[in-house]
Amino acid sequence: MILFFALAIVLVASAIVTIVQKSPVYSVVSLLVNFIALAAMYFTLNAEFIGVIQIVVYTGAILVLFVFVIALLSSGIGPFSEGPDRLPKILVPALVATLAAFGFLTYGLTRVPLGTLPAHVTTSTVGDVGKANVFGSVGDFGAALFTTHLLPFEVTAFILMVAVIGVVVLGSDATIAPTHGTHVPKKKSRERESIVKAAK
Amino acid sequence: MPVDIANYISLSTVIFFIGVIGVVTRRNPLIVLMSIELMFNAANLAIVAFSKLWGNNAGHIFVFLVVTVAAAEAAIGLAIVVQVFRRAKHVDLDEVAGLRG
Amino acid sequence: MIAALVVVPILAGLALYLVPRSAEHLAKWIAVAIAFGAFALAISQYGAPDESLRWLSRPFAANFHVGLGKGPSFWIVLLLTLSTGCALMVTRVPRARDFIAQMLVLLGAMTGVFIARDLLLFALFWDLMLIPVFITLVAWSPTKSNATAWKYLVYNLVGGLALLLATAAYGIVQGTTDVIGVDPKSLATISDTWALWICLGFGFAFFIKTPVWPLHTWMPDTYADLPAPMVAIVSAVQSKAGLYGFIVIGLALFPGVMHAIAPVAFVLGLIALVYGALAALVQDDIKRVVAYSSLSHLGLIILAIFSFSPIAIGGAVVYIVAHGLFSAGLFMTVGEIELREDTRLLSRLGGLGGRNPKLAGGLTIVALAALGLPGLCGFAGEILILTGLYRAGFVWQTVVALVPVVIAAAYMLRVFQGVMHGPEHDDLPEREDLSLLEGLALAPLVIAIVLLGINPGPVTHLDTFTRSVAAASAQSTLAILKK
Amino acid sequence: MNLAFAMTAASPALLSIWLLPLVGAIVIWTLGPQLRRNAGYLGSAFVLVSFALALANFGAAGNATGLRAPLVTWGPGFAFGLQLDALSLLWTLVITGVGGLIHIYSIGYMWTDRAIARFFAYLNFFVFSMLTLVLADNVVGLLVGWGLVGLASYFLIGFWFYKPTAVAAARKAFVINVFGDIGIMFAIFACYAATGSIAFSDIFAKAGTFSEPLVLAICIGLFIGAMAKSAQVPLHTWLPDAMEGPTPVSALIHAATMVTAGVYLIARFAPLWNLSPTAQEMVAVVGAITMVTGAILGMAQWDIKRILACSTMSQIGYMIMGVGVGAYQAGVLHFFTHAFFKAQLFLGAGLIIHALGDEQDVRKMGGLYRKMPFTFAAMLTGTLAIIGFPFFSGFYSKDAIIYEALEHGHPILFFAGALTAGITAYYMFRMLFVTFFGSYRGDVPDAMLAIAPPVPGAYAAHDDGHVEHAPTWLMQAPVAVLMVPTVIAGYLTIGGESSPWYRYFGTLFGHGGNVAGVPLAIPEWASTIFVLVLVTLGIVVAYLRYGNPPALIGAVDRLRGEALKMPPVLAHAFYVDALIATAIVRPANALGGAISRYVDPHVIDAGVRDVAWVAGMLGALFRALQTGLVRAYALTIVVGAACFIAYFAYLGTAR
Repeated sequence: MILFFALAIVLVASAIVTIVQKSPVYSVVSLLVNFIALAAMYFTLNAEFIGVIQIVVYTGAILVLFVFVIALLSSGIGPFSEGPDRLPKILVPALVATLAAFGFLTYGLTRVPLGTLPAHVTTSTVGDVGKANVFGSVGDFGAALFTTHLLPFEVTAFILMVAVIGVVVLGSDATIAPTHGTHVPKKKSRERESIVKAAK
Repeated sequence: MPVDIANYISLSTVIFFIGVIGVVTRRNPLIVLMSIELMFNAANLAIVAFSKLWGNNAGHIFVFLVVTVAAAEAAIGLAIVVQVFRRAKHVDLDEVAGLRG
Repeated sequence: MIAALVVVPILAGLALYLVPRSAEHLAKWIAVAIAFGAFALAISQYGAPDESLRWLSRPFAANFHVGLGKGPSFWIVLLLTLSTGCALMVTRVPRARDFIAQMLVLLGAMTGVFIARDLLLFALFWDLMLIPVFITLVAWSPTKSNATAWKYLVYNLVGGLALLLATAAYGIVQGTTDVIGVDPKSLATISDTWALWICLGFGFAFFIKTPVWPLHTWMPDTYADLPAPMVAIVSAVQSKAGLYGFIVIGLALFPGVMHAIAPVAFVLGLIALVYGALAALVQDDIKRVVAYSSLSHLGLIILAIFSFSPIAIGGAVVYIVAHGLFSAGLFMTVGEIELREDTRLLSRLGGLGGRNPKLAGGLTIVALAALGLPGLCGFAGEILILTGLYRAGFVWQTVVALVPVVIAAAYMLRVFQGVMHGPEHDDLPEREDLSLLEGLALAPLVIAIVLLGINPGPVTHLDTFTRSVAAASAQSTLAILKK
Repeated sequence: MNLAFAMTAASPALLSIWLLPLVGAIVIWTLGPQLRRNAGYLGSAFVLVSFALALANFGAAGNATGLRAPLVTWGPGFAFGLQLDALSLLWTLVITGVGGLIHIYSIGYMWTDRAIARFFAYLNFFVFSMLTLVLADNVVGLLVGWGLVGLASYFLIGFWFYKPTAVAAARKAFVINVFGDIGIMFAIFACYAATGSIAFSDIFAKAGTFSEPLVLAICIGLFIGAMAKSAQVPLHTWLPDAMEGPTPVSALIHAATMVTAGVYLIARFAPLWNLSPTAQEMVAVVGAITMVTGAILGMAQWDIKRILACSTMSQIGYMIMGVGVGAYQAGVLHFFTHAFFKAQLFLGAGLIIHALGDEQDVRKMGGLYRKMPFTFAAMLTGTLAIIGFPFFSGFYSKDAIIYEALEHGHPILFFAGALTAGITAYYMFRMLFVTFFGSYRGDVPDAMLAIAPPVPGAYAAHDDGHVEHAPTWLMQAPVAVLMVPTVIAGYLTIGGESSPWYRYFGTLFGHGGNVAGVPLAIPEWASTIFVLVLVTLGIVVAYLRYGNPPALIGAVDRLRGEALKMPPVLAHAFYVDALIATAIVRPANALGGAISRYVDPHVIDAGVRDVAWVAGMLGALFRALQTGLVRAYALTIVVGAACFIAYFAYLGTAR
C-alpha cells in the first residue's frame, strides 16, 4: 500500500518534471526515474517479465537513444534554438481540453464498476513474484507468447524490421531531392544505368 | 496488502494526461517524443492492471507488443528529428509546417 | 480452370515487364497467345461447374467464386478474349511492351468482372479494370494534358464507390455476397427500403459505366484519346459491364426496384438513343462518331433490359455481343486508317477505297453490322429487342426507337463513304492496303459478326434470369413508390 | 451450341436455287483479280443454273404447299426457312431468268472496266439477296432479303465510287430504303405480338382474329417499306438518282426486279390486305399518284436513263394500284411483263450509251435508227409494249389493271390510269423520235458508232490508244432473247378467268373484298378502246412535236430552249428532295451540331464541372484548417478524444 503510493508520487512528479523542463537532458533524467518507478509498479502487479522488459527496453534502449540524439543535436545542456512561437495561446485550450477529457474519464471511471476477478480464476499475489509458472511469471508469459500469440509476435518482428529499414533510410546522408510529379527525365536514368554498368 | 486496481487506473489516467499536455504544449520535438513515451507507459500500466484484475495474461502480451512498437516509434521519430535538424538547423515543431494546406 | 482466365492474364501482364523493352514482338505474341488461349479455354469450359474459394466470413460471407455458365458471362468472355486477341495482333504503339502489358491486365480484370459470381469480387474487378485504362490514358495520351484520364477516372470511380457501398450494404443485409447467378427464390428477401437504396447504388454505377445520358460525357473523350487496340476492347466489353450488371444483378436480385425505376430508365434510354444518333451525325472525328453511336446503341439495350420481356433481354445479350464485335471492328479499322493517313477527320479523308480494297471490305462489314443491316449481328439484336419491346406493350417507345435505325444508316454511311469513296485526296499519303496480319486480325471478328447474324439463338440463352424476370413481371410495381 | 444449320427435310433443289448465286458471289469475290472477265461467265453460269433449277421445279412449286426448306431457329416463334410457292416461283424465274440475261449482257458492257470481277460479285450477291426476299417463308427472312437487296443496290449504284454523284445517290437510296425497312420492322413487331410467330403461314392463319386497327397498322408498316423500295411518292426521289449506276444495274435492279419488291410484298400479304379496305384504298391511291407523277416527270427529262427511270416509277405505280384495288393477278402480271420490256428498254438504252461513249442526253442523239437498226428494233418493241400497244405484252397487263380499277369501284383511278397511259405513249415516243430520228446531233465520229466500241472512262482504254472489243453477240443476244417475252408474255391471260395465268395462281390471293359496286358500268372492250384512243393521242402529239422531220431541223437549239422553258416545279421534281432536305436532313444535322457544340460541352459537362467546383470550394474551406502546425493537430486530436471519452462515459453511466 505504502509502496504503491510512494511509487505513484514519484511517477507523477517525475512525469511533470519531464514535460516542464526547458532542457531535454533534464527531461531525460526525469523520464528515467519515471520508467524505473513504473517497472517497480509492474512488480507490484505480478507482471515481473514486463517489469524487466520495461527496464531493459525503455531505460536501456530508448532513453539511451534519446541521450544520443540530444548529444548529436546540441553541444550540451541548455535550450535548443527556437523560432517564434506560432501558437502562443495554445496552453489555455490545451489545458481546458485535457482537463475536460480527464474529467470525463474520471467521471466515467467512478460511475462504472471495474469488475472483479472471475470466481474460477486464481491469481498470484505480490508474494508470488519470482515463483515459476504462476500468473505473470516468465514461464506463464512465455508459454502464452509462443503458443496462442505466436502470429502477433512474428508480425511485431516484421514491424521492427520495417522500422530498422526506415531508420536506415532516414539516417543516411543522401539528401532526398524534392520531386514534383512522377516525371523523371530519361537522361538521368540512362546516366544511372551507365554508372551501374561502370560499377560492374 | 493488495491495492485496489482502481488506484492503478487513476494513476494511469493522470500520467496519460500529463503526457497529453506535454505533446500539445511543447515545441521541442524531443520532449514531445518523451511525452508520447509517457502516454504509452500510462496505457501499459492500465493494461497490466486490468490484466491483473481479470487474471488474464493476454494483457501482458499486449504490453510486450506495445513496448516493441514504442521502441520502433522512438527510433523512427528520433531519426526524423535528426533529419529535420539537419535541414532546418532548428529543433522546433513550428518550423516543420510542410503540411500547411 | 475458370479462375485461370483471370489470374493468368493479370500475372502475365505484370510479368511482361520482365521482357526486354526492345523485344516488342516477343511481348506481342506472348500476349496474343494468352488471349487466344483464354478464348479456347473459355470455349472448353462452356457450362462447366463454378469454382469457389471461401474468402471472407465476417462481416458477411464472400467467396472467390467464378463461373462461366451458359449465359451472358460465357458469351461476353468469348467476345472479350477474341476481341483482345485480335486487337493485340495489330498493336503498333510506342513503348509497345508496356502497352501490351496493360492490355493483358485489362483483359484479366474485365474477365473477372464477367465471371465473378460474388458481388464483392465483382466490385473489386470493376474498380481494377479502370486502372489499366487510366494508366494508358495518362501514358499514351495524344495531348499533354491528362484531363481525359482524370475525367474517366473520376466518373468511373464515383460509380465504383457507389457500387462498393451498395455491395457492402447488400452483404450486411443479406449476410452473403455470393449471389450472382443464384436462384433469387433461395435468398432471403430484403426490406424494400434497403433494396431501393442498394439497387440505386448499383444502378448509378451501371448507368455511368454504360454510359447513359446525361452521364456520358467522359466517353467520347476517352474513346478519342485511347490508342486503337485498347479502345476496341474498352468499347467492346468494358462498356457492357453496366448492362451485364443490370441483367445479372439488377434483374435477378432487385426485380421490384428495377420495375420501379423502369420509367426513368426508359426515358434516359430513349434520350440516349436519339441524342447519340443525332450527335454522331455531325462529328468530324471518326472515333467520336463511333463513340456517340455507342451511346445510341447502348440506350437501346437499356430499353430492352427495362422492358422485362424475355425476348428483349435475350436480344439485349445478343446485342451486347454484337455491339462488342462491330465496335471492336470499327475501332480497329479506324486505327488502321489513322495509322495510314495520320488523321481520323472525315473532312480530310476520302477516296481510300480504290487503293485499299481489303480495308474497305473490312470497314464495310463492320459498318453495316453497326447500322443494323439485316443478316448481320446488329440486326439480330435489334429485331429481338424491338420485338420484345413491342410485345411487352411499349408500342410508342418502339416507334421512337426505330428512328435512330435510319439515322444510324446515315451516319455510318457518312463515315464509310467519307473515308473510302469519292475522289482520292492528293494530300493523303498513299500507303499499303491491309497486310496479311491485319487482315487475319479482322477476320475472326467479321466471321463472328456473320455467324451471330445468322443464328443468335444460343446467345439468347437465359438460364436463371428468365425465371426472375417472370417473377418480376408478376409483381407489377413496388410498394416503395407508394410510400 | 447448335450453330449449324438444321437441315431437316429441306428441299435440296430449293437450297441450291437460293445458295448458288451466293456461292458465285463468294467465289468471284475471293478469286476476283485472277478471274478478270471470266468472272462474268462464271457469274452468269451460277445464275442460269439457278434459273434452270427453278424451271425444273415449276410443277412442284405450283402445288398447294410448294417446296420448303427450314433453316435456323433463333427461339420460340423465330423459325426461319424457305418456301417456293406460285408467287415466289414467278419472281424467282424473273430474277434468275432476266437476271441471267442481264449478266451475259454485262460481260460486254463492263468489258473494259478494271473492276469487272467486283461488279459480278455484287450482281450475284444481288440475285442471292433478291431470292432471299422472295423465298423466305417468314417476315423476318423477307426483311433480311429486303435489306440485302438494298445493300446490293447501294453497292451497284455506287459502283463507280470515285464519282461523288454516284456516292451521294447510293447513300440516298440506302437511307431511304432503311426508312422503308423500319416500316416493315414495325409490321413484324405487330405480327409477332399478335401471333407469337414470324412465319407467313402462322400470321395468315390468325389474320382473321386481328382487330381492324391492328391490320391497318401492320399494312401501313408494310406499305412504308413497299413505298421506299418501289419508289412510291413521296419516297421516290432516290430512283432517278440511282441511274448513276451502270446501265445493266438499272435494268436488273432499278427496273425489273428490286423495285417491284413492293408489289411482291403486297401480293404476299394479300390475306391481310383483303381484311382492310382502308389499307387497300391507301395503297391504290398512292400507287395512282406515283403513276401520274412518274409520267409527268417523264415528260420533262432529257437523260435517256432518267426517262426510263420515271417510266419505271410510273409503271410500278400501275402495279401498286393494281394490287391495291385487289387486282392481284393483273398487278403481278404487269410486274411480269414490265420485267421483260423495261429490261429490254434499259439494255437497249445501254447499247446506245455504250455506242455513244457514255452519252445519256437524248438531245445529243438523233438519227440513230440507220446506224443501229438492231437497237432501234429493240427499243421500238419495248416502247410498244410499255405503252400498251395491242398484241404486245404491256397491252394485256396494263389494260387489265385499268379496267379492274373500274370494276373494283374506283372510277377516278380508272381515269388516272387511262390518262397516264396516254402520257406514257407521249413521252416514250418522244424519246424514241428524238433518239432515233432526225439527224445526229452528237460529236462521236461515225466510225465509232459501231455496236461495241469501248467504254470511255477512267479505266477504259489502254495507254497506247488500243481498245478492246467485246464480242458483239454478248450484248445483242440477251436483248434479242428478251424481245420474245416482251411481245408474247401477255398472251398468258387470253381467256380471262380461265386463262393459264389465273389458273396458275388459283386462290393464292384470296378475294380482294373491295368491290363497292361499279358506278360506271362499261364493258371491257369499251375501256380498252378508251385507253387506246388516249394512247394514240399521245403518240400523235409526240410525233407532231418531235417526230416529223421539219420539227427536228435545228433541233439542238430548240430542244435546249425547251429545257429552259421546263416549269421549275418539274425541273425540281415537285420539290420533294428539297422538302426532305429542309424538313428532315437539315434539322437532324442542326440538332446534332447543337448537341456536340453546345449541349455536351456547355450544359452537361458544365453541370459536372459545377459539381467539381463545389467540391473544390469545400476543399478550400477545409484547407484553412490545415495550419501545418503539429501542435494544432495534436490539440484537435485531444478535443476529439475528449468528445469520445465523454460519449463513452455517458454510455457507461446511462446503462
